[in-house]
Amino acid sequence: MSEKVVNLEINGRGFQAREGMTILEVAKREGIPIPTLCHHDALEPVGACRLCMVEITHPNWRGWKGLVTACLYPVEEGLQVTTESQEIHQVRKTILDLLLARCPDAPYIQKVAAEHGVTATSFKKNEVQTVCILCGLCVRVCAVKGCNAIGTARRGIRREIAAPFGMPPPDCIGCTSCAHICPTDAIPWEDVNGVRKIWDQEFEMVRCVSCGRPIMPVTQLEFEAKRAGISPDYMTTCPACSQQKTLETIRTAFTIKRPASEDAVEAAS
Amino acid sequence: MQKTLVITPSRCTACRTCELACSFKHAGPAGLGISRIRAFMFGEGKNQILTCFQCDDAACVKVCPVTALARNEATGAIEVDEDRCIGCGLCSLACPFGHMAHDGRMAIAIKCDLCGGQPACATFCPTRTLEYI
Amino acid sequence: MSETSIDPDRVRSILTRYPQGDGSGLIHALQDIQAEFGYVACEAVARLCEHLNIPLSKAFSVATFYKAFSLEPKGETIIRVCTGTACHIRGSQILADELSSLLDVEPGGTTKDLKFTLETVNCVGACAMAPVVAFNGVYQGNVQPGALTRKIRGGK
Amino acid sequence: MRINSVKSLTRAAGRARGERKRLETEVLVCAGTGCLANGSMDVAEAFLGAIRRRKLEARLKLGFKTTGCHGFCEKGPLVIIQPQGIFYKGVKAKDVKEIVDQTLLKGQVIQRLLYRDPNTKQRVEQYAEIPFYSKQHRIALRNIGKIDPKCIDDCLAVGGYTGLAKALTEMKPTEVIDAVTESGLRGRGGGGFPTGRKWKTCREAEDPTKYVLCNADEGDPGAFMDRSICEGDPHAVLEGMVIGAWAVGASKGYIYVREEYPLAVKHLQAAIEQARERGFLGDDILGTGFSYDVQIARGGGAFVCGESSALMKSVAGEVGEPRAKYVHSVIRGLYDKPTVLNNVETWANVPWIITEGAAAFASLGTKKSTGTKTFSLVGKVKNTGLVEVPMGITLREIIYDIGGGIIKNRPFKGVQTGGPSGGCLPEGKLDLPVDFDTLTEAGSMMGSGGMIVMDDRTCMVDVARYFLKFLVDESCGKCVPCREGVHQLHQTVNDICAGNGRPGDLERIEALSDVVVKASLCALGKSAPNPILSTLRYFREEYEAHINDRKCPAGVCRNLFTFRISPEICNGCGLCAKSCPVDCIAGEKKEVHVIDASVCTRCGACRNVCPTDAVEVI
Repeated sequence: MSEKVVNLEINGRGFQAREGMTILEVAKREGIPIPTLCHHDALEPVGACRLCMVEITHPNWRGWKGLVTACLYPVEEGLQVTTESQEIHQVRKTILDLLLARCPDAPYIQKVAAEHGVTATSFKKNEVQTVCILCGLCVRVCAVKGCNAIGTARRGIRREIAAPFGMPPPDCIGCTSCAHICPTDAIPWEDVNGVRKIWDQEFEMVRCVSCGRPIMPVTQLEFEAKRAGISPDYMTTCPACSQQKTLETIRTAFTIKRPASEDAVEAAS
Repeated sequence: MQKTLVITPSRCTACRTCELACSFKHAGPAGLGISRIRAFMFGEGKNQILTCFQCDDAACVKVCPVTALARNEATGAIEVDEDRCIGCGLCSLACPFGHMAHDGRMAIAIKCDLCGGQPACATFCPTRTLEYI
Repeated sequence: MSETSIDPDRVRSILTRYPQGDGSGLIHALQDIQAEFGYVACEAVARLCEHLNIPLSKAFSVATFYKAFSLEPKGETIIRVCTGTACHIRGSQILADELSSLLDVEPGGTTKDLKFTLETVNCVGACAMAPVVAFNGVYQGNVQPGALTRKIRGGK
Repeated sequence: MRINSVKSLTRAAGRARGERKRLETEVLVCAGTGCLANGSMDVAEAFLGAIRRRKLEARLKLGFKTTGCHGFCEKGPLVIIQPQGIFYKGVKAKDVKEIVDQTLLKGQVIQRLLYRDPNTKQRVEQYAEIPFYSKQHRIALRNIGKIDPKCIDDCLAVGGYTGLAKALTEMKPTEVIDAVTESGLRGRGGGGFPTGRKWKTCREAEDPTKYVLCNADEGDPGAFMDRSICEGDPHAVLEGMVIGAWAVGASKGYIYVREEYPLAVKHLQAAIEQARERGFLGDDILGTGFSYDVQIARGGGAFVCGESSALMKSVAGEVGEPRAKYVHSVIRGLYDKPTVLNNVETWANVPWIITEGAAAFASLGTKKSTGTKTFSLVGKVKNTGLVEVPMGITLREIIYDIGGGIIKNRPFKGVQTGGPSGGCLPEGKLDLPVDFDTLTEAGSMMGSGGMIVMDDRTCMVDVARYFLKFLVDESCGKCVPCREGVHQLHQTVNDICAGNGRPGDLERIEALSDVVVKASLCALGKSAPNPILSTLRYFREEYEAHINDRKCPAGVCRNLFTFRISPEICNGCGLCAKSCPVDCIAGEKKEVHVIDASVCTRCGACRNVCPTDAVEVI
């Protein structure tokens, strides 16, 4: 990203930002709320949900103004942004209304819609009801993790998130990142007796070397250790046991090797 | 020079003021958060305080798949970018010292951030067990 | 899923046309697989993905996104009813409905005996002869209701 | 043989022209998709057989070739005999013997194979005199129908690649861009963006790796201009692309062709190979040191891939999902490199502009929409086919003068332009000049040039429903307003057509359309409500009839009408009974016929064949 600093206005107030930052990034930094559904800071913005639409104009645009998605639009010198207006509210309301017709039973969508004054959909409820809003966060997080196990299938209104060929995805490591990032809890998973089930697949879990509590799937451990370039042993102790071990180590070290009055532990920096 | 959080366990009375201070400082509107520092009571003179060592070669940073963990060069603390964290839990598993936590089932990671340079635990520690110097 | 077995040699000969590790060949290679086997069989796609070094999920997304690909084997005769605008206003919907009820399949479906696959296509660019129906790629223009029934009954 | 200089190009062209001049007679058989479907291959084979058997080549100094689409597809198979310019339509293989005997050997014209003007009932002998052709002005289609598209020499004989030679040897890249800018050429794919400006931005982009692409996806149903050009004159497209590549500084490009156009792929592929052999493509083009090569990327069947960012994704082998173009594709396009994308017709115009000059192009058409535009004139019009006319001509001239008016002289109802992103214009707009801006103002758009004529038997609600259904199927599904919004619009209109419309539906449609237009990610979604908004604007009463009276006045929406044979009009000819696919029409010869409404599927076959218009919609 360039280091060039540009001046822009959001809701009439002037701000500075690095050129190439998105409107959403600047607004977030300044504490100006813009609603989003498909956005996550760790993932590439895609502009799918359209909830973050804001109005932009520019003194050089001879009065032209239009709606853009804040998550994608890069700021530029002189840009004037409005984050709230009658028109923007209408767009956001309609989007949530449409999503409510798609997912009438998704509590999260009900909540966000209610925040925008939509308590029931004015459209025909979709025949195939789902809680998936197709924000694509799951697919993107899977890609960021380097697995690419799941993807979109088909197009248009028949689009869905799917494992390839409807089979247990061969590239899935059972990490459940997709399920955790999902705002509407549309991806089911469970851990039962040291076995994780997700995407019609069962994963044997690695157990904590101290307490035996299941930690993560064996496949995931191998994958993550390789990706991070660390020994898998780093991740075979659960946090509670690690803490206990640390405590024991410190106590032993200080009670045996040094007089208690002189011990000092520095938090390294 | 960069300040560090210095812990002198021999002074600790395990009053747990640090835990409270940490919780209040990081609490969201929901109420008390999880404390990033913990005091363990083993009897006078043997009490222990555990919090993040802010390791130089930190495993948590290495395993994070979305670079949500990064060192704040000003304070030296490794901080969690809460908007980037995807709650995968790898960092808390990778920390060999058990210094990281997750708030609820796979929510975002929690760790000591030295309160951005004004650690509340040190500020409120009544016995100077915790000093930020 | 597959009803016919996929000959690995035939898959291999398709793969040799595409440089290893170059994902941009995906759509073309899938088209070749579709042409060779009549559908994009899972086994063939899995081998292709290894060859091009792309995840299976991506190939699946592509194979289901584009209309050219079918995950199921198609019938002997593929009947494509053009539903372009010119054909539509000259009554192609009636032809599609007629075929649909005659063959007892929805557009996109294949008859149980694997004889016919009925498809609708957006436009074959033969608008001047609307409505157009293509039998295995052979176009027939100015088709009137009833003519298809006669043709298929006669051919059956 | 490789052509390494302008001089050797001139020589090669001269040789090719000489070959042609040697011929005293030439038979041209149209082998475009339309004529092929009508059986023109059989005709061609019959000619070839006769020529061989009867040694006509030597006897008559006869040339024979199959050409690209003449545009008059409806009358195919078409045969043209040069130099007389005799135009035969609807030729069958069995007519070939007669043509050889009468026309080729004796020079006599066969009356029954001539075109008959449907309005004047006169037979027309000459190609150039047929009103369908005489009002046209062909630039993009300049060579189509005259040359054998599979033969590069034929293309050289009519001046192919001279524009390229001029650009590479006499003009700097910036001068080429200036010429295109001055010509006023705007993108023929739909948006009408000024081509010169696009090229200039791309040239000035910092990244040295650039791409020049051709969009031959032509997804608009009811349009086949680009198909005809790719099939009939593929070298014009290639020549244009190389000129464009020289102008912007690209060394690689792709032609993205629809998979539904197998013949276009074949001809383009052959043309690319020939052009490489001759040194018009590849390294060191025409010995100038400039290099540019083209590959074909076959589409996978997705309308959305006509959108530039989706097309570029598809070329890269990915799902064709558009991205937000806040950074334009001329700066960040294919593989994130600066990319010029123009459609087939735009590219085909470029060589002409270079050879004939920017001023010649700018002198045609209107001030802001220069040059000519190709349209596929189809639907309920007498002469259907491909037409190229100067911009600014009125819709009426196209439909009535070139198209010959409405089939069976029925009343005109509307004309749909611009494909699924366009709109329907009523009678009152027929005198509007056809150019980019006027059509947009009227609520439609130029689009790629589909022009579908509709008569009183076309239901405009059904047309809107048709386009919405099309777009529901073709939306990529990435963004909410397009995926969910267009689906909801379609549901509502579907209900209206099925007789389940509710009061307030139209207002709800308008409110939702407003959001879909404003909030969708790409042009597909942003323009998706156009067909419904334009029909609501001009044909609102038809919607109201569907909703309030539960009637489809045009007799299309099958739940909302029944057919009845008017006893006053019926003359008992019996044609209706013969045409009925479900045998529900009874009646003795010369007696009034009756439809059994309980069996009738309302397919309309009887109404189409009735010579006296006795079949009524009630």
